[in-house]
Amino acid sequence: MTPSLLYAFAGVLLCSLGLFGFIRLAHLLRKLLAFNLMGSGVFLVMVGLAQRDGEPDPVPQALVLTGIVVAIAATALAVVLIRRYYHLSGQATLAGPAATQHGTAKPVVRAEDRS
Amino acid sequence: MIDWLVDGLLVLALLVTALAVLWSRSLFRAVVVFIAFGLLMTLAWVRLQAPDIALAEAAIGSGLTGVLLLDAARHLRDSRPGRHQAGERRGGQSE
Amino acid sequence: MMRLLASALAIAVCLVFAGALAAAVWQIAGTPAPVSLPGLLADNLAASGVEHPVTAVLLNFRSYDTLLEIGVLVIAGIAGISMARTTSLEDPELRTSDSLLYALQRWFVPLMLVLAGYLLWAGSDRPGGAFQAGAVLAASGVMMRLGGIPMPFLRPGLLLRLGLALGFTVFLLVAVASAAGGEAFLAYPKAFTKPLILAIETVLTFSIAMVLLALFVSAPVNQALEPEEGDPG
Amino acid sequence: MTPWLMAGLLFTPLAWAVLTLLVNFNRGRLISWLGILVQVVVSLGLWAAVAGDGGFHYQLGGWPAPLGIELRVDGLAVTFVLLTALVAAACGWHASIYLDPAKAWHRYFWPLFWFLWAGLNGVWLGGDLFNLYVGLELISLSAVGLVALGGESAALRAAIRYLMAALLGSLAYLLGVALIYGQFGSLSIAGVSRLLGEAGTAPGQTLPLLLMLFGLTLKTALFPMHGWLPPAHGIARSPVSALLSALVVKASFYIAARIWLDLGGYLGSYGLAQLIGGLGAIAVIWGSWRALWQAKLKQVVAYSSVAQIGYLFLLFPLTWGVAEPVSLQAQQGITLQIISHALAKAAMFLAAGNLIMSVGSNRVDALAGVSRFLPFSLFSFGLAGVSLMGLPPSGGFAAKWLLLQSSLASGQWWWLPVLLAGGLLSAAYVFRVYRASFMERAGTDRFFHPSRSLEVIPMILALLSLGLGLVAGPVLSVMVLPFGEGGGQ
Repeated sequence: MTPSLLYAFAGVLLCSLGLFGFIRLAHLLRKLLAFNLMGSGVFLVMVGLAQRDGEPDPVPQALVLTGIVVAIAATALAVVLIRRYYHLSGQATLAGPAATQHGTAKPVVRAEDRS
Repeated sequence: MIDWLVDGLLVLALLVTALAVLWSRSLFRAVVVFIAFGLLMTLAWVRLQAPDIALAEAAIGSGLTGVLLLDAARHLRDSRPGRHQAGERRGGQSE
Repeated sequence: MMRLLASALAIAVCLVFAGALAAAVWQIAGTPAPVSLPGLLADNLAASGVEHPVTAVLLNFRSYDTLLEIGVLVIAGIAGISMARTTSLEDPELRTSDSLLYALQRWFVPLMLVLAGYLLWAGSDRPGGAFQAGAVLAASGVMMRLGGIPMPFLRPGLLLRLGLALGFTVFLLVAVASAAGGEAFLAYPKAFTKPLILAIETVLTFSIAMVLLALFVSAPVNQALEPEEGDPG
Repeated sequence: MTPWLMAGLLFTPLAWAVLTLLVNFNRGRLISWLGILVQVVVSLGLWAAVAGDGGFHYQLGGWPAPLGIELRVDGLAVTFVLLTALVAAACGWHASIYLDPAKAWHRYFWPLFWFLWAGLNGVWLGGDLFNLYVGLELISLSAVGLVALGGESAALRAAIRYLMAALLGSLAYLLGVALIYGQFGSLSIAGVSRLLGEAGTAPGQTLPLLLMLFGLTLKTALFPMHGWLPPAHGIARSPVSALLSALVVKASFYIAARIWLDLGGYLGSYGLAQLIGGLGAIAVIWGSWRALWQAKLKQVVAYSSVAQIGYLFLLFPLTWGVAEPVSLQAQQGITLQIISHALAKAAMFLAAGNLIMSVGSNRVDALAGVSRFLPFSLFSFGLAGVSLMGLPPSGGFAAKWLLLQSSLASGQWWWLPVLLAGGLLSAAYVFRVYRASFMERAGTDRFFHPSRSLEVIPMILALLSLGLGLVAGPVLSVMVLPFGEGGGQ
């Protein structure tokens, strides 16, 4: 047991905490927080496990750097989508029924479709 | 020995803040605690001899994600979407 | 009742997951890895053009990962601005009267710009690099934006798109140019490795900051009905 | 020569993404046509190279694995590169006519399209576990961006749901990769496989494989994790739906299959293989059943995707612990199923888009009378349906025939009823659409007519899917192209 391994186990716990939050929390921003916790857990496992003998390993460190950038890209995109969805539908969860404006019986040619 | 104590406390703090992020009543507070979690992660990366990740975590993980989410949390609480309904629907329905 | 049951189920799943994962980590930790990548890395570090191993991995040994990763970032930026309805930059709502923020901005922004520059420069031989520098640059941009400084280049127009694309383009050009020189893809010519990596890092810093800032700016939604376009053509 | 082929496959899509980002939709369309041409030529060139000299490993940056990233260019990869070139070219062509250039946000279609293509090519050639993760993220995020394009409420809802599923899947996969790296110190699939085969290495853990497969099957929408797929594929613009169903879900499946074939023999088990196969079988039945009851046309097609994807997972039981020829037969069956589904489903979504555009409604019962008016698109829809049902001489038939044979040869007779029932149910939902379109209803004579080329593209794809069964031999011979001398392994 080395301190690095301790962080790997912390990562394990963070992963499962985050997983629980991700599947049980309804609010989309909270889901996003849980996703980020889970991500941190995965990163800790990645680096902690690879450095279990106490020597720093630059490869997983570089991978985690890449992972962090990917995670913020995904988070930022999700925030944009969620805020816009909330603005249009008034919902911050996916639990409720879909927005009711759809299913209008009037057959209109969509503005998107060219003539 | 003292090293183990530091690491143990840090790990404990990480887990406690993670729990607080998930179970805090107010969304705004959850985000604030999440930023604190990011700062603790920075320390963890320093302890793991990964200064590059520590810098990135401080700047990206905690800083930018934090600001982005804080801003979002504020707006999702404040804005009343009912006002915006009129005129929002454009161009019929989706396929 | 149902909710309680679902929660109990979720807790059970997560506990099993944590247990299995911890057991796997414990078992894996018991045996040494058959391949020692850090050793291999140390042997080849001299040929990588930079002294800092993490930068060497990111921008030389595994540069294709980094290229795709910037792609991911640009995609997020594109998807973000594709639905941006940017508030008019003179919107009084944007201008904060917070004196604390004002002071922060006045003292912090120059400091952060210096920090970003330092991080970028440090990347080749010690911790730091394009990502960290880019993030700090973006953070100072966010602060300026919160302070109500109009940044017209953040409108979804050609300038913003150029900014998004710049770092990526240069990286791509270097990748292709390296192949034209007869080497393999993303293999930098030996004599230019260090300046090339530095050049890539500089434009990447700028691009990363731009994408993050664009996403921050395009997150708010206002009442404008159509996406605003700076230039129709 | 090889470097330029690699450049063409990996870098030109990225370059085109940047170029199209800078211009508006109309110019992006011109640039994209050129890019599509380049891609098709390069893909054919790669085929010629591999057919001539055999497959090879390509070291990016000149660094061999495990230090650098190594690409694996073999027959299977070439098959998928060619399939992508064909389907993406068709969808890109269709989109260039179908999408309205007057909508400002449609300009972002092209960069996202090209990023998607870059990610797909990266995944087909990828041989590095972490690089595949980044490739998958590239694909997922651009797919989500394409679904959300335009930003309507329902599209956003579907996009968010899709994004959440994709993110969870990626993290599960990444966790598996982290454990693999921890155990072996290498990220190269071939390298790990070699280490597992060597005597004296500690036996591998099953959990990393489980985690990676969970993440990838979630991204492939295997039952019961398919909930995100129908809304996303149903609501996107039709060319986007076609891309998503034909190619995007195949990317994560492809990685899962690669990992299973290389590492599954060491890390997998009979139970796991049967479990995944069983879930696939349920997906076939459940997806078809749900497709039968959907009110909206594109939802029918989307649920049909859930069902057709289910067949793919029969790969797992049919290749685990069976004789080499049986396993190869199953692999060929699955490959053929992927190709025929990609062609048929792209044709179906594009045809469905034309039908919806024509009647101005997305409901199945609104199709009444369209058979008189738009027989061409309806015919394409039906031809694609024939392939989904698995009637001869379609590609679907050839695929199911191979799967049937390998089921029998491996003694796993219990997959036969699944193959049969899936075919019957797909016949039912295709005929339901047909029945609706042949009904006559008063007052529905005002149809909008889409342009001729919009109708031609799905027809070509449907015909290809139908004729695939006749040329199954040559198509499958690409897949088993041997590795070149000194080319690695």
